[in-house]
Amino acid sequence: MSGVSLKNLYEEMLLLRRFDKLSMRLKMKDLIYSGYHPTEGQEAVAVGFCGALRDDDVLLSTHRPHIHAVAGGCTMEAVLTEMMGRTTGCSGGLGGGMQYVDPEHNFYCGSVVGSNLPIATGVAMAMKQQGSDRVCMCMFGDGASNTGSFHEALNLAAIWKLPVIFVCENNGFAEAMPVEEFVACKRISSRSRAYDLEEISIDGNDVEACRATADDLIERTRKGEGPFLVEAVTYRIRGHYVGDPEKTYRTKDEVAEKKQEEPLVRARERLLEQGTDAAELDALEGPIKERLDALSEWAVEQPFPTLEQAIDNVYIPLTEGEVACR
Amino acid sequence: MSGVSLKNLYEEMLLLRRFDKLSMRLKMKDLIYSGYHPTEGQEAVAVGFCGALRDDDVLLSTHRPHIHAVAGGCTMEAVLTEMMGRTTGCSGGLGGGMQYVDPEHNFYCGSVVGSNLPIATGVAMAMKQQGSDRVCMCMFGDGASNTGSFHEALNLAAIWKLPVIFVCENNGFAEAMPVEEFVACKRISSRSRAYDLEEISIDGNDVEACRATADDLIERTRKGEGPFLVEAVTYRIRGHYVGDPEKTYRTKDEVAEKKQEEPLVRARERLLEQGTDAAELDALEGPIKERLDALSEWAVEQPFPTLEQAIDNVYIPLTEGEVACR
Amino acid sequence: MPVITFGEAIKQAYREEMQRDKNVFLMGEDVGRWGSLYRSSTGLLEEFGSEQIKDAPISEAAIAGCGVGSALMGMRPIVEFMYIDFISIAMDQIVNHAAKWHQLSNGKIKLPMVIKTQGGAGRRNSSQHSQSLENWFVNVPGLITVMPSTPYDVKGLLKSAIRNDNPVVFIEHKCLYFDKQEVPEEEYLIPLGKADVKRTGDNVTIIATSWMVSFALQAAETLADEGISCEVIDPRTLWPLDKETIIQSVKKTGLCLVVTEAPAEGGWSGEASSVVHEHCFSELKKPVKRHCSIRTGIPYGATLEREVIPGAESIAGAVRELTNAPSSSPLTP
Amino acid sequence: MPVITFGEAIKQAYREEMQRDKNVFLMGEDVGRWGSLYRSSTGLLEEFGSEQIKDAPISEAAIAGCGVGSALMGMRPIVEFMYIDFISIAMDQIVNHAAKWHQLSNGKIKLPMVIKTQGGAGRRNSSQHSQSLENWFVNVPGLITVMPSTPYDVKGLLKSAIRNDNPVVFIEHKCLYFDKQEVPEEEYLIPLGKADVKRTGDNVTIIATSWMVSFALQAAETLADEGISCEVIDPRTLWPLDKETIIQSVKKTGLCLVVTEAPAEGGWSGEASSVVHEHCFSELKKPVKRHCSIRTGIPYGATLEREVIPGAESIAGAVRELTNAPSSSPLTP
Ligand SMILES: Cc1ncc(C[n+]2csc(CCOP(=O)(O)OP(=O)(O)O)c2C)c(N)n1
Ligand SMILES: Cc1ncc(C[n+]2csc(CCOP(=O)(O)OP(=O)(O)O)c2C)c(N)n1
Ligand SMILES: [Mg+2]
Ligand SMILES: [Mg+2]
Repeated sequence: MSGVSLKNLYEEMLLLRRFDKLSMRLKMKDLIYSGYHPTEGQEAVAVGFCGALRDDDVLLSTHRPHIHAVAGGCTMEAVLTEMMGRTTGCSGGLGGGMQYVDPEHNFYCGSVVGSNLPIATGVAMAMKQQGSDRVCMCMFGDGASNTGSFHEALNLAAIWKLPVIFVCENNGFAEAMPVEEFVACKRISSRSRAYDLEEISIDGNDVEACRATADDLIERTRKGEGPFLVEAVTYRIRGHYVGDPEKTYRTKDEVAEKKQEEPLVRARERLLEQGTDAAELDALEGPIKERLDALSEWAVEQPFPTLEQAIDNVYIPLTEGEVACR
Repeated sequence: MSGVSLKNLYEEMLLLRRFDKLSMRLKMKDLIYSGYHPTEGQEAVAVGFCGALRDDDVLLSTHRPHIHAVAGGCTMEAVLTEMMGRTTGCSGGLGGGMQYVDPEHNFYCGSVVGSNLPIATGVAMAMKQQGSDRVCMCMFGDGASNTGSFHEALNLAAIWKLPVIFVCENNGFAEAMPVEEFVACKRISSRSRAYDLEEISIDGNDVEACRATADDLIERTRKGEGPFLVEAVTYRIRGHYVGDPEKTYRTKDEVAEKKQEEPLVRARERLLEQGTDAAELDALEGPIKERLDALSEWAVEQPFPTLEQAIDNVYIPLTEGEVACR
Repeated sequence: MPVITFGEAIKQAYREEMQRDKNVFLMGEDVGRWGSLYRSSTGLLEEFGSEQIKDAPISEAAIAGCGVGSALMGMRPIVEFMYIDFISIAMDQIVNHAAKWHQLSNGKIKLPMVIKTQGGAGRRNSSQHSQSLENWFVNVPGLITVMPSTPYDVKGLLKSAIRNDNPVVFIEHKCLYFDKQEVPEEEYLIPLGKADVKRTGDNVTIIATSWMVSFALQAAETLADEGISCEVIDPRTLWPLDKETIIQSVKKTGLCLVVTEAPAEGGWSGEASSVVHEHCFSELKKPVKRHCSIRTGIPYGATLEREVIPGAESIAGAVRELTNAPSSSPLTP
Repeated sequence: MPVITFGEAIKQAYREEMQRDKNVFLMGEDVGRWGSLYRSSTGLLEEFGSEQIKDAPISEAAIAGCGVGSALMGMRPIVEFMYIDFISIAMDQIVNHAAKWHQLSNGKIKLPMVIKTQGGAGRRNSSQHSQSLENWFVNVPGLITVMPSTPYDVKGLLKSAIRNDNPVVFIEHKCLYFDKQEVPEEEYLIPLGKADVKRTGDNVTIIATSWMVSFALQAAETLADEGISCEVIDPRTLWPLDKETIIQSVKKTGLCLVVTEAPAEGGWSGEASSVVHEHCFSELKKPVKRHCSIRTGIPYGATLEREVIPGAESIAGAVRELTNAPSSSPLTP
């Protein structure tokens, strides 16, 4: 567990939970544009996996990236204001909440489902060739495991033994599509067999299990034992996006039941069992609230990009002094 | 074995072997254009699988289709003259040896590796919806099992329980790429696990095993137990195409060794063991030679398509009397 | 006549065609339970069942392939790609297979397949969800490409596309789904390959596609007050292009502006412009002007995306530029 | 100067750039053992090893993705697609990712990636292996599109493409690999974005791309005997287009023919034609004429494919048509 206590992990998850809530509020106020994909219930995977990386490792995410980004080292300022389309965002406000890049923090995400897996193989290939012990981690969903990109990337990573860890966050749904109905195998981890990789499926609501698995796989990957595919089973507590007509594909009862097992509940129960004081845990909320209030106040003041910023970097001009074409 | 004797199967394979030889000769004379992909050594799969279909079943093949086509019911006349670009060909000579369609005989092939698998799912979906007990069979190679199309099609077929049999003809190579090096799993059949399908890997040089497996899977598919993925392990005795610089990826010794196990040798040995007379088997050659000589003489006399034929059927005009645009 | 939305018009087309022919089915990601992203098929799963309304996994190549294969077997698939940006994953099936098999069968095989998607900017979705990629299809022999701009048109065109025996790429615009218009209750069809003169005028011909049509009409309204009379043509089908309607108009006006949301360079605007030059050279007072998006990835955010694509105001500006002709070619309606 | 083939020129470019920079690598199906389909990399596996020459599985999306990811990490990938027809499987990576990340990083990320492929007809490969799909890329912001036509050009352009920090789509033609030409032994680069006047002339400007350049030159030869003097321009880079060279030429000749192997409708020919009209309207004696492939799938066979695409003879015919101008605009060189 690389010395991180469960309480620390709990605190990190709590921060991400509140960050998501804040984002939802901003979305409701139309301060976040495009669809906002909530992350409630999936914090254990973010903290467990993305939080286990070294600064120089590379993390790739997808259309539901914000807690991966923050757990992986991007600042909340940059992530939130990117969603809000401000110049202080990771992509200067040009990318929005589903596609942004933060090269300084080695974080990249994109909004085409499955497409980050092939990119991860390229990143890992370069790492290997460069002789480093860096690792690439690639987050994707159960739905993404049905894309051709998934298959091509896994095969390529496997034959070339690339230092990449593919983390399939099985949250039960791809939009309105239940995993049981759209993914042909019972455990997504059985897809490992197609590439002669280990079948690893873990409880994605158990932050300790996530972190322990991540630490182990990262270490093994650094030693050249990669690639790995790991399935972390969790549950998407909110709709796919704010406004999702959820009743078309699941009942409130199902959600209520699943809420009993979500990572914060689970971690809290365990902490209490282990003798931590409830008050001590409740006390974590205050500072987080303060921090997020300040963040949100700051965020709304940030400037929007200009038209010049939107057209300046389309490509690198061929000749000195060439201007972006209009 | 649906009452077909080994001798019959042997004879069919022999015909395909000689047909391939004839095609190679024509290719060498530049009477077949484009690349010609020889089939020597793969006759057991063609006869065993494609030959097991009912007339109204649908067969899809790929860039090495000619013996699939003939075993599946297309006439040698139509297949050969298609390769030769004559109007009597399956596609009127417009498609050539890698892409032609013969709707009358429910045969379709295309030259983009892997692309026929998604199409097969569509064919099978229609069959299921139409309430028939027809079956779709889709032939492809080891190399094709690395395409995204493979994965997407298998998953879709599996979740919808479609009446399709995917036959992976593992002939050891994709062009110059050895299967061991480019397919991450030892047995391609383990890819079945990704779709909760049975793992079926058979000796693709054993025509009886091929036919028995085909009969069984076809019957089960008709009963609604599909889809199936089956790996038939065989060996590509010739180069990928006529002119292939084979020495860049395999030795002559390897090929010589594999020749000991090729389907005609195997079937012949078994027939002799079973008491068939060698002379009786040798006597099969004469009529085949006659038939192919006549075919080839006829084929070179066939006309080439005209420019009108090449542009008439690009699309169905929107209005009466509209002419193909030039 | 009832006033309905563009999305509702699509649903009516689906319903009428699915009732008429059981071989017609819709397949795509969340077209069933959700009723499509913009709700153009809500309720149809209940109405027609899962044989005609099929939710598909995130497998764009397989979805397209399913369309090809089932069309081959006599079905009439409508395969939906949630965003045109994702059709990039299905191009092989569409271009190498759907577009080729009719010809490879010497006309024996029909592939009545509608490839339905939506594109364009305007909903703040950023550069991977806002592209205008219609031009990819226009240059491929064997495909018909349709871009409707109004509720009335989408219904009549979609019905025709479903009944057509060619593969038809049918591209909606994400900003149109909630537009409203009177749409007759009686059945009607709009032929593919026919442009629509959305407004008649004498001074300038504006050829605009999809969402841009509404801006062109707004611009025309503004310009009318300034004494500039615009004819606005909506080609509706990008290929085959109704050259006649366009040529007739430009021969009359002598000036032409082409407006697309796709960037100009290498886009369909070059096609339209070329056609006009080729056929109306002597009548043209000035070269055709193309007014298109800036060559950039569509930026995210509240307002920027509207600045990089044409709008009513910028169209009016372009027309003013055209009509402030040099004295050698005065405005003579 | 040694006379070498187009394929050999490519290999020299690879070799020089791979020696110069260990980050340059080539990846694609059978680029190693086979040395590519048309032998443009034979021997390089032995010379540079499998880190710089990588045989890849039949996974076009993964190959493209590998290019994006490794470029991100400072490598300089050349990803090869055996036929442009298969690039249809990799469009998502190229268009949604490679073309977008520089912008999404506000210029911080460079994606020096060459997307190399070959297209066109002429080798009797039929409609799924003979397409001209270059236009797909020309309309996508963030991509540079190059189509070389000679051994000299391919070497200088490929070296520039490898050194360029943008994603460059580099499209060879399958009929050019065995063309020969003198190529200097000393290192040289040809800048991207610069057209080449392949022949000077006064009566007509012919803009031709890729394989079509050689036919245009042959046609020009024939026409010279008939007293028609043709200027032949090879844009070499389709985008960014060297408008200046083209405009200058047409202002001189007053007549222009655009020749592409891709079908006209919705193709790059419309772009070229539009640019000429927009800039040379008053100098043009007639509208620009486009002479392109017939809108059909490329047929298989010995001769038909040559009938559906432009050739020297048909180009000469098109020029004759252009120059037999009506009396109102006589041929005045
Ligand atoms: C290639 C592609 N197809 C469709 C979509 C639309 N889409 C966005 S999110 C999503 C569901 C993804 O499901 P999953 O991979 O399980 O991730 P989750 O949303 O559950 O985090 C879909 C279909 C897309 N973005 N990309
Ligand atoms: C998508 C695609 N990529 C590359 C090719 C070029 N190509 C033609 S055949 C072939 C090898 C196919 O290998 P396999 O699937 O094992 O079939 P086999 O040739 O062994 O019968 C390749 C790479 C192609 N036709 N399509
Ligand atoms: Mg999911
Ligand atoms: Mg093979």
